[in-house]
Amino acid sequence: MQRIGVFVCHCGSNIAATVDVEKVVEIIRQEPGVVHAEDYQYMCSEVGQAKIADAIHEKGLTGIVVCSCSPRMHETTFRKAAERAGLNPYMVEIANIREHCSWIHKDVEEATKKAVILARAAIAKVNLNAPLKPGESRVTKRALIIGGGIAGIQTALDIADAGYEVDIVEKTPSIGGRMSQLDKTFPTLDCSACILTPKMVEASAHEKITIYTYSEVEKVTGFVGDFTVDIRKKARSVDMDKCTGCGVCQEKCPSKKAPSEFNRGLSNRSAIYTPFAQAIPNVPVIDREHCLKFQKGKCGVCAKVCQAGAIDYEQKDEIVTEKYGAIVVATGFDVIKLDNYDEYAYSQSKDVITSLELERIMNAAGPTKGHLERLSDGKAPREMVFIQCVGSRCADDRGKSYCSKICCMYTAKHAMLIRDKYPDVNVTVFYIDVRTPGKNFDEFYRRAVEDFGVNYIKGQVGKVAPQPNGRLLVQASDLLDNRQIKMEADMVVLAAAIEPNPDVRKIATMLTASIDTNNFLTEAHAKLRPVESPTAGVFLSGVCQGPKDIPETVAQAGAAAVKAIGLLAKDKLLTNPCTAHSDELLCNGCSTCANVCPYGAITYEVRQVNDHGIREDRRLAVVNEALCQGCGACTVACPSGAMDLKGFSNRQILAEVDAICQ
Amino acid sequence: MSIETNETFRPKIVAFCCNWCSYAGADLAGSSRLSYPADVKIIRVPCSCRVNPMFILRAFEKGADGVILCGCHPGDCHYSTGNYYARRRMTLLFSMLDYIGVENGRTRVEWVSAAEGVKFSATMNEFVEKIRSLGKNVRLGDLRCRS
Amino acid sequence: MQELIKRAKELLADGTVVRVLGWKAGDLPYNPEPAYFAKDTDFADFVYNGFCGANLSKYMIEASKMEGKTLVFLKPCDTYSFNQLLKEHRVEREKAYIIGVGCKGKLDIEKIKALGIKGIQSISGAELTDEAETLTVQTLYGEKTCAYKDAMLERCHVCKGKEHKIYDELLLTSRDTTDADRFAEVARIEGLSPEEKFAFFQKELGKCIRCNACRNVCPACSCRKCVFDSNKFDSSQKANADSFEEKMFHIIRAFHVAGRCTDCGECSRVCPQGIPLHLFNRKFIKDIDEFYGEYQAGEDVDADAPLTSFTFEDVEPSVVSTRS
Amino acid sequence: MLKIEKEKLPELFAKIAAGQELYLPVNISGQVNFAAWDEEVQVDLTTLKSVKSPKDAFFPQSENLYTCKREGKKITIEPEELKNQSFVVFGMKACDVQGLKVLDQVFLSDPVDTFYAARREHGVIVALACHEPEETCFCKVFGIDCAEPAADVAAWMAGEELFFKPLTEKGEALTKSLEGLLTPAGEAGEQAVEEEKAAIRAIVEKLPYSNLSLEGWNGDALTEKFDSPLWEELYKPCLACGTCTFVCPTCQCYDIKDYNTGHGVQRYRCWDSCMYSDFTMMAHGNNRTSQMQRFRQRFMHKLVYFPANNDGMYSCVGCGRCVEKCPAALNIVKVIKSFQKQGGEK
Repeated sequence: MQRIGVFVCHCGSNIAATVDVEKVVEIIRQEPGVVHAEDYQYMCSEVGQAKIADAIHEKGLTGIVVCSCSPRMHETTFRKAAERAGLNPYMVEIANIREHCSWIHKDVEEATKKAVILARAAIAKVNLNAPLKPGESRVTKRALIIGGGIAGIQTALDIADAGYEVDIVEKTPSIGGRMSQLDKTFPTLDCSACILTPKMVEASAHEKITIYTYSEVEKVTGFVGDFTVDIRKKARSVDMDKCTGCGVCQEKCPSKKAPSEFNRGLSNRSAIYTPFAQAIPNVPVIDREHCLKFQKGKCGVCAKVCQAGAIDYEQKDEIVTEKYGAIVVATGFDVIKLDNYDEYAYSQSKDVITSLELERIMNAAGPTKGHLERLSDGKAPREMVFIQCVGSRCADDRGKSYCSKICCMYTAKHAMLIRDKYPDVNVTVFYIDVRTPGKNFDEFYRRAVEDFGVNYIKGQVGKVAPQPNGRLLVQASDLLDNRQIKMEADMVVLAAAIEPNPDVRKIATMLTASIDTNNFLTEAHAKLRPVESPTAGVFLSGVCQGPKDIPETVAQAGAAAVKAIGLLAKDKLLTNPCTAHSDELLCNGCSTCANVCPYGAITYEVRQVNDHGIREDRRLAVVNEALCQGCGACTVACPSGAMDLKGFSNRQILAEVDAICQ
Repeated sequence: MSIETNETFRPKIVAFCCNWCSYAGADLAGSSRLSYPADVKIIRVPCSCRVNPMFILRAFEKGADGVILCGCHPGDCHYSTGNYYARRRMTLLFSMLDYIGVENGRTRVEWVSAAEGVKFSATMNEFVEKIRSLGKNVRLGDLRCRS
Repeated sequence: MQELIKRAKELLADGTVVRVLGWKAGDLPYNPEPAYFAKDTDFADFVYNGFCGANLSKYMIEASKMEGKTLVFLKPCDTYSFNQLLKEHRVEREKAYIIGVGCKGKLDIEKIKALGIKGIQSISGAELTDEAETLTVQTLYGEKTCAYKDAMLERCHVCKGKEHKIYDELLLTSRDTTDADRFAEVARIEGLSPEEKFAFFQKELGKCIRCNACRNVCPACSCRKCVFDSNKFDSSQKANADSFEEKMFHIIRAFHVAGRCTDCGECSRVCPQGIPLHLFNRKFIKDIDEFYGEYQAGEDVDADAPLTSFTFEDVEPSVVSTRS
Repeated sequence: MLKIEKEKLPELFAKIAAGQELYLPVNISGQVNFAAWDEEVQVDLTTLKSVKSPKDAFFPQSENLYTCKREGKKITIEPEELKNQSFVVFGMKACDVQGLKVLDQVFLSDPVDTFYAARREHGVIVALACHEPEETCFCKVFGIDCAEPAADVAAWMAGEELFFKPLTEKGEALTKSLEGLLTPAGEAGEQAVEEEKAAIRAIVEKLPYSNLSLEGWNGDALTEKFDSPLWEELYKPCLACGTCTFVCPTCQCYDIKDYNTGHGVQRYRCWDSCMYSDFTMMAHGNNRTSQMQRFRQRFMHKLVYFPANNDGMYSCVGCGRCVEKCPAALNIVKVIKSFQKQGGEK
């Protein structure tokens, strides 16, 4: 029997307002095995933790139950407190009487009763706890960055600068990501390419960084410190080593009808192409779907014109297998599809465009060489309308429930730039709210309104209708003046919501990292561990975690890098001690457990056992504790109950069941 | 069974929640103050695949009126495959319980992600309602445990 | 039967095997027991007839630990069990010389007695070589007869087929005995109301005396120590508190052998209380077939077992309440 | 001697059950076992042997001894009440009655098992002669006359009537309470019973096991039997189940276990079997480490140790249930015969 101390936390009034904490202590004090029980305002505070240590010393406690917030919050805190006082940290159990009790119940009597039962279950469990000691596993000193946008590049640079090998895997033919498509950046109006390109060059030149473009992560196995990843290098059809990047092939390529991804389909590119002039690597790829050689079997112009002999039509996908200690996800975002917003006539009129398309139009390397003109007829617009929150902050399931965060600022930027360059163009912005928290952001917005005369109207646009005269009729309501507006515009720009790159789902599954309902990767803790995934060794960089602008992305990229560096700097990791363990006297050696182990952590060996005097050679399951992650699949597959899980043993769980059902 | 008895009947419900998704979902329900009846008591397990049919039968034996198992959505298991095994095991177990005449609905599996506090709360409300309508578990309980 | 003895003696003589696992005649006409034979003289009691229902596969677990090779006689259905044990590394192929023996259906003495035949002195017609369709029973209360079919074990009426799944050689021919649908009774029960189902199983399981015969005879229940005998789950083994105990035991036992049970029918054959235990196992087999595709344990040693594999599209547990 | 027409038996049972609990052979989904009577049950007096012996009525398969209750850190113990009402067991056979005598030796000698003693005190046994003995019966070997069961009341079924003869005070009292239903048997009745007895005994003579010899099975033979190499062969097919033990009318071993009901801990006892690997398991392991030893124990106990300690009384009564029910077709008769054969060969 353990000597158990129970500590009940008030959590200010978070718990104490609904749970009669003193009463819980009174009742629990009477439980067999409980030799100490007390309550305190904030158990997680220094003072609270000291109370645990004191009780361990004074009462000789061998087991601790803390009735407090979720174990996901402070289990580690209390385990460390117990450890400092000389108790094995795994002799601590948490009864979650906040998230699972006080916060969801209103009736004090009922909540108090439940808190007592949850405490009893924790006591029942801790009675069967055994001291556990973590094992050790090695750390491969190499990081993988999935995604080569500004987030991935920044993370890679920071990790590489700390002296660790980094590989970037980028799906498209070049690194650069969304930022490379932007024209200017707010609030400073720097040229995006001007600040991005040096970073791209730095990354490609960095001796510690290897860049895999036109490549995808195919398979991930292993665990923190020791991931094994298969990377599929898609066939580029161009020999990276031979190509000089002269660009002749692209010029001579007869197939020029492929929509340019870089220009959001607003212009065409050749079948052999680099996405943009500053692409890194400056090595083109052949888009086999549009290549005449691949489609029709005839052509071969590029091969003929290439003086370096770099064209290789026979090239095949290649799988590279590499080991990593840390993985950073930086898969970024895309703009949502506007199929659900037909009222804005995006599919009907070429002059209704998204903000990202406007970026390309405004850009000197864009489809209109930087001239603001209507895509339908090439005429200069006189009247421009911006519609905010298209698919963001949506109450129904037509769009996204969240705020895309960047739209207010880039719209102010667009409006300002247009008014600056084309002062005769009227700009009207329809908005729900203008959100400009951030350094120099509100000033920026006010300049757009006050200095550049952008017309901001609080109200929603109901409909955009193409008119026979080629213009667009915008019907909207002005909520402040409480009036209906009908106006004609030459161009309408939609601030479409952003969403995580759709591929992130596949990647999250491979990494066993959780994602939320909007496909954003989940943080280990929303506030305290925002750049870590709950899956150890996986870190989050950029918009894959949630909408953010460039400075925030770069800041987070650095934070993710620091977390990864913190991991890579270690030679060994302590492994989770809650691993499976096989009782050799009960094991049948039947291999059933190995069949369900996702980590290949179970092997078999023939060994002599002494079964109460009977000595015989038996085939026995052996768990590799460095590989075992403690899921427990094997424990249920094992019919004899030989396989058990430390920290969540059969008897512990059954004791909890019994305590709850009594 | 009359409606009056159901109103006063407070079922005992055990919810096994996987640590990574559903337990976090329950935490989110808590921090979002999304209430559900106090009849539900949660047991934290590393993964839905840790739940042995024996645990479920034991809960019923000792007087539980309903048992629910929550895990990560298929495809999202923290351990990649655990919930797939749990899904097969529970399907067969539930089918067997149905076969021996245990009322359908006393057992349930629901996939709840860490972000689905709303779903967790709604599921628990629904499950408690269902168990209240089914009444006390008499077919799987041990006579000795009746109070 | 003489062919079996002759071949066994040859294999002993040429050193292929050092012992033979077969059946020895009992002291009553219907109770032969599994036995080892090593010397020529041992074979005086060797028997193979309709009452040799015992599945010898499980004995091969122990035989695999012995020095030298054991000749074992396996009926077609027994070979599924042997394969399953092989898959689970519980028997060693190199330690077994398997002679697949023919079968024309095995007899159930309980069925004969249920026909009112008692005081049995001798029975004729139970030999495999016997073409007779009728059993003739001499009793203290006069001569009685019954059709061979009417005295057959339930499992033989739903036989999986008379093909041996693993063997070194075959002896004797078989006769097809299948004349009923293996899942008919399961389907019938599935069609009952919850109240009727509960009443049915309550009555059947109420008879259970927790003697563990079903478990101990079962080739799938090959655990060195059963969970019900260890303190891992503190689930007591011996009490029949006439409440939950037996249900827990039988459901968990069926679950533990789900996907591993070959439906050999030994559990029902040996139950002293005549509980149709196969109805549990067969329910799982039926469900597995329906949910995850047809699977016959012991047919293919390399096949993925249903409970240690999955597909992304597996049915959800809610299928139980939604299917009609 | 008294009698009652068979068709009036339901009335008789109803009348007995009106005053006390009545246990008798009942068919539940195809199997006959002793169970409490009510109007719904299907009484079966023609099946010769119940699957389980009726020892249950005196020594239940599981039985609560006491309950510990806890309030805070205070624990109170509530002993289970002893049987204090009379009850009737109807339809036991001569072998079953002899089985109780074996149990009496164990449970009524010092220290007395109060639970058993209370049941014995309050139990009234109506024993029934074996109408048609079967090939598995060998009670004669133990000197039992199944035509003349000796209990509180002896009964015979002959023709369409059941004959009823009180033999003890308890039997007289029960008979008295059934006045009106039972009528005097008369001379014809006595005659019918005598004929029935003769018929039974004639069959017993012809039973295959009736001439089984127990020669050499006694306390003196302990070492010789214990060390015999035969056990190593005999046990081989044994599956280590408890069927033989649990159907046996004389097996008396039990285990004591605790069960947490959530509102108290029940300490109960339940039948145990020396065939089980965890029988008498202790912290260091088990006394008997192999199935051969466990198998040997059962028969040594019945045929050697028990008679050695109980003036030659065997703890086997020849009911033949183990002969019928062993899944591997092993039984005590085969054991006795094997030793006999070996003795002959010597």
